[in-house]
Amino acid sequence: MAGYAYVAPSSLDEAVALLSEHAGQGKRVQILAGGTDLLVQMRSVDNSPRTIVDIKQIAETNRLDIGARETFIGAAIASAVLNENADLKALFPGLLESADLIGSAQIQGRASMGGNLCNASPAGDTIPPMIVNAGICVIAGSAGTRELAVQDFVTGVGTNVLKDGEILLGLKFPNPAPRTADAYLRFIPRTEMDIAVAGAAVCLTLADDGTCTAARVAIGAVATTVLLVAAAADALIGTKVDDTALAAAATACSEASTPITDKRGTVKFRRKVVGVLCKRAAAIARDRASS
Amino acid sequence: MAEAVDYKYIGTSPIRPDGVDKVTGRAQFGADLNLPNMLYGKVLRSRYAHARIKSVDLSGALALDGVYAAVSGADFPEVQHGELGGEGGGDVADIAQNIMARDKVRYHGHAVAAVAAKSLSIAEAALDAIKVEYEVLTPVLDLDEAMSENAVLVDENCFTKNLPETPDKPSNIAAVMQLTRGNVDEGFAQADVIVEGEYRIPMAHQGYIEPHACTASINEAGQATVWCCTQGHFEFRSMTAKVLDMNIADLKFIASEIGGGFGGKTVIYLEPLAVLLSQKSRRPVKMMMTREEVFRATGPTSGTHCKVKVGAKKDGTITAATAWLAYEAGGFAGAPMGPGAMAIFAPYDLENFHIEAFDVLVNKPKVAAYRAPGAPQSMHAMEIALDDLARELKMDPLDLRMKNAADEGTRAPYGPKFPAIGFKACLEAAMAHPSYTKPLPEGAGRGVAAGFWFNVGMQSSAEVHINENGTVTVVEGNPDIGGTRASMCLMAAETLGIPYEQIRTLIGDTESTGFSNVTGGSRTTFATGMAVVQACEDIITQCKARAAATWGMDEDQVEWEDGRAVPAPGVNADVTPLTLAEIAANAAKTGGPLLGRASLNAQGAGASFTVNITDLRVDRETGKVDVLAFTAIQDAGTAIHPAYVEGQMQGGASQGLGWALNEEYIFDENGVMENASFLDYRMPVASDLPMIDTQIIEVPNPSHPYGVRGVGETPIVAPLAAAANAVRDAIGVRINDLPLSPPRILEALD
Amino acid sequence: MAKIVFPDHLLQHTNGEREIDVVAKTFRELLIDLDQRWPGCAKVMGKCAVAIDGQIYQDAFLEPLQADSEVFFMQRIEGG
Amino acid sequence: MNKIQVETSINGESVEFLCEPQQTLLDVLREELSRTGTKEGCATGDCGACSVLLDDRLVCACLVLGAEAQGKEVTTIEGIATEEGLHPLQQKFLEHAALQCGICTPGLIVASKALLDKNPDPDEETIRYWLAGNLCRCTGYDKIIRAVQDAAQELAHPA
Repeated sequence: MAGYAYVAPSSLDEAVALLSEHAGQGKRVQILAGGTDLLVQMRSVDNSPRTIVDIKQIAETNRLDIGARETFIGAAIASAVLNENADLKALFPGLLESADLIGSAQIQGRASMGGNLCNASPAGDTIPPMIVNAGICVIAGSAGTRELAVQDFVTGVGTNVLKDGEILLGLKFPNPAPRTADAYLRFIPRTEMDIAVAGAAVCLTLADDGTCTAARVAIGAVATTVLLVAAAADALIGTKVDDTALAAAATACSEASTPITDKRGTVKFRRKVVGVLCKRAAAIARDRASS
Repeated sequence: MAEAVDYKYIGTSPIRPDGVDKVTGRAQFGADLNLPNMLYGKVLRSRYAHARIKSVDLSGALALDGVYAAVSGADFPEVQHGELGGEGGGDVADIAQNIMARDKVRYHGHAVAAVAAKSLSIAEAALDAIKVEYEVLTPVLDLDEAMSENAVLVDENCFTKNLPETPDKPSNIAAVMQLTRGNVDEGFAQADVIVEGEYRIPMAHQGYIEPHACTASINEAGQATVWCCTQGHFEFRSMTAKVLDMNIADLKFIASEIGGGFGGKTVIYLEPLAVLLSQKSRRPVKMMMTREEVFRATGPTSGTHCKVKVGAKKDGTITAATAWLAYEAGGFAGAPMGPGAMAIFAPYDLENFHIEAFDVLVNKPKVAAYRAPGAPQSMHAMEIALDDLARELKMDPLDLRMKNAADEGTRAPYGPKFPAIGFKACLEAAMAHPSYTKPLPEGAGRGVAAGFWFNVGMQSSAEVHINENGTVTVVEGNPDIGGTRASMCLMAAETLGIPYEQIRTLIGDTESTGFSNVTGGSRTTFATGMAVVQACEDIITQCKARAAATWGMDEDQVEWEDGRAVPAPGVNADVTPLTLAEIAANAAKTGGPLLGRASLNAQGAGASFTVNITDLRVDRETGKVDVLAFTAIQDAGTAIHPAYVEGQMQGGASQGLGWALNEEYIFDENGVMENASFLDYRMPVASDLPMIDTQIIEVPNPSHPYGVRGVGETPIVAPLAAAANAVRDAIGVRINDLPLSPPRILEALD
Repeated sequence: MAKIVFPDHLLQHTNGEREIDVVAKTFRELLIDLDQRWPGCAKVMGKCAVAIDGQIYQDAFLEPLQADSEVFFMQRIEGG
Repeated sequence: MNKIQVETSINGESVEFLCEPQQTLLDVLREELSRTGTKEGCATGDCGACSVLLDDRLVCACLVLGAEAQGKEVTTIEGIATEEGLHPLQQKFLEHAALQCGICTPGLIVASKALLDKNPDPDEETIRYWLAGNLCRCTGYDKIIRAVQDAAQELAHPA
């Protein structure tokens, strides 16, 4: 029986070397950035042996840096840690709320944004707000680092662009312009602990007179990957984000969605509700941007 | 005859004697026993919902390093049909086949083999190395389809029971029952208003947090010890003995602390497997189910399809009612259709009714008892129909129920006349309750519903040992699932007249105390409590004799008062009363240690009624329900430990609300449960619920020394319809099926 | 004479009779009487729950019957 | 099987153990170290019965690898009471009858302690959302919430 192995490299170089070595030998390797998805999958879905590379001991994946123009969030920082940072919450309230929505207090003690993104679930809660905040993935590999927009990172259900030997180091976000705010809402049948049945994130910028000058809308759990819905953004831009505009954005989201029926929801339900969430999230973002 | 009286200890809520161990992590539950040289057992489960087993090849597993034993159906003795396997278990041959399939698998997750290995990871690898050849059959998953004429048969040897003549053709209908009174046609002809409906509820699970687990060890003489979490170790012993064809005397069962059961731990799953694996490996074997296994392979309760029709006069008097009740049994017979049928109209005084019920095989897990088995499903239908009837009649729904309420002397639908019961008292309390009279919050809906459970007595044993300092050890045989040690101590304190703190209750194993039936059916505080009270009375008799001997009097000149022996009134004697401690200290000189005992088959369990009131708000754009308030009013007879009575009411309400709103077994077209995890089988979490208001009504049960009725079952019955009626009130649309999940509500609003 | 009532599911053992009157001093005597009327029925009925004058017994045997007692045979009741 | 040697601290005591690379901290605590106060309800992070503190951070032990405990401090239910006696949360759970079967109780007490350590005066809603990861099937949560509220009062104003 080829066994499991566990390694916790203490530096980025060491981690990259480890991954390259495994890739070279064709050995299965998996990165542990949080553990809340990986350990469940090892138990319930696929328990075949592999090397687990724990990247939580690496300084770079734990770095949180709120700069003058942009913010860097290390891939392995637990959601609970992020949500204890008041400055970060003030800058990206929707993004931080989405991290706060993932599972329980216990889950948040482990789950990371990097892990949530790499897990590449259509229902990953932090992905829509990352996208509307124009997030950039910082990826390390043996050839150095590269950058990629979050909306281009996930390639399908459970798959992403990372090549063998690459690590997602963290996420970079431009700090919001004045009178800009984000919001994220998801629908679950209970108040907590469920996977999103549908989710919608909105980030918008208001002119002094309240006219929306820029907007991004992304929806989750209603297609194989999170969708950036330009038509919904267009429905908001140039308006005062009034009920008419909100209804138009909602319709655009419902129309853009291509959901499935499964144990968590039906096509009809998801279509309708993703519009409702977009409408409500946009109203929250509007109120935040104007205050 | 018990009256509502002021007791000294009964009716107080002291800290339970086993409490400190449970808040510090010391208490040992089913999976907490580790023995030297212990192996881990795991079960291989069927990937198909319906298939014939052509062969099971264990050799691959046995060849692995670290694997010590492997078994399949062929290793178990043949068990004859016909005998009952304990409370809730059904036919013992069915139990035997349910825990290990022989020729056929009847549901996805059905056990087909088991292994014992030196670690869990090796045991799991061993399961992968077992080869099973199946002939895959079409599964029968839909209740109506299963009942249809040419349905695929789950069991080719199933001939419907309880018909006037045994049918000549097998079917999936394992049994039927009917209850009739008066003439329903005439009754409906007298009605001014008739309502009717069809109601569907999917399977739901008990959802106890502790998965099934046990550790078994057997010696070379064939004497086995089994440590397990169980609602009844005596019945587990008897079922295991039958399944393995062992002598009961060779089986010792020790009940660990139990992490919830709600009926689901009244039947065996792992225990015989662990004994057999231990026998083959000659080592102790520990087996623990995963949560997924609990969902796929242990008893949920039945999914149902019910039809109810009720007719009434303009003044609300019900003139006739009919019910057609189909219950899924799962892969083996034994759905709780009997109690469901007997309960559905029990709160009401009806002259004309007809009830038909069906126990139907489908390729799903074999159902097990779940809190008031069968009643929540059937009463959901009736209590919705009554809500609709009240609307038609423009009558208050509680007034309608009061108009027809059963009372002392009413003939229950299942035959006998009720003794003193508390249904009207519950209705009166509900009508006056602020939860019912206060204005409804903006946009919310309010629903009410009634519930009922018979409660049972059955066999219990108890011993009372007086320690040398006068403190007391009560020994009984019912696992403490929700604070019953505390209620035993309270009843003993009241009877003996000594402080609660001087008494401890322990749960004996099958070799150290007398037989008791399961902790279930709300019988422990009632029946085992009755045995404890009688054992204490035995002690009092002995103490009076010891005091009489000490004082040189006749026994009838001594009375027991406030924990002391005193001369009877009128007896002129210059003696100092003797306390229990003093009598105990002198026991060596008066006949030796004091030991009281009692065993009984308790009769006269008192029916328990309830009324629930709930306020809900529905998000009309998403269909999500928010529970704003919930009030449970229930007749407990006498509340021995009120805090734990409230706890039963609150816990039952929470389970009922979960069932009403989100819980359901979801199967794919192959009969594979799609949501076998706590992530997707959505039980209520703390943030889903408000505080649950309780009002305990006390109409003492005349058959119990302190007036106890059972309280554990009834609380789950009414929340299903109360929630459905509140949703109807909130959105103006009636939804007959459960759960009231957001997609279903949104669909109804469209 | 005690009044004995059978539910539908037992009618196959009573030639379809729903209700009969029997003279018996105990439930045990009643079972003997019934088994003489319908041979073999006591085996089934002895396993039923029974209500005697409103009191439900899961395992009746020695319970006394009065001249005006009402005896209802029932399904056994379980519980969670 | 290539086992890993781990040095850690459990409830203030240095502990060394060997574990398989894929073995969870929960399995290690229960099966290797016989610290069975931490319970398994699901092993998928959905029930909270295995709540422990890892370097004072509340986590589910089933979602942590045993190997990850290297150099860390683990606090389990067995480490909540002190020489002075029960923690106020433990005492209040008893007084409020906030446990029936008791299987979820260790996790709830550990999770509640994590809450009160960072927020000494939580309102009902905060407590309910914080404890949403701890399933209890017996109580309907009512008495648990009251026990946590009462313990918070007790901690703020010791008698």
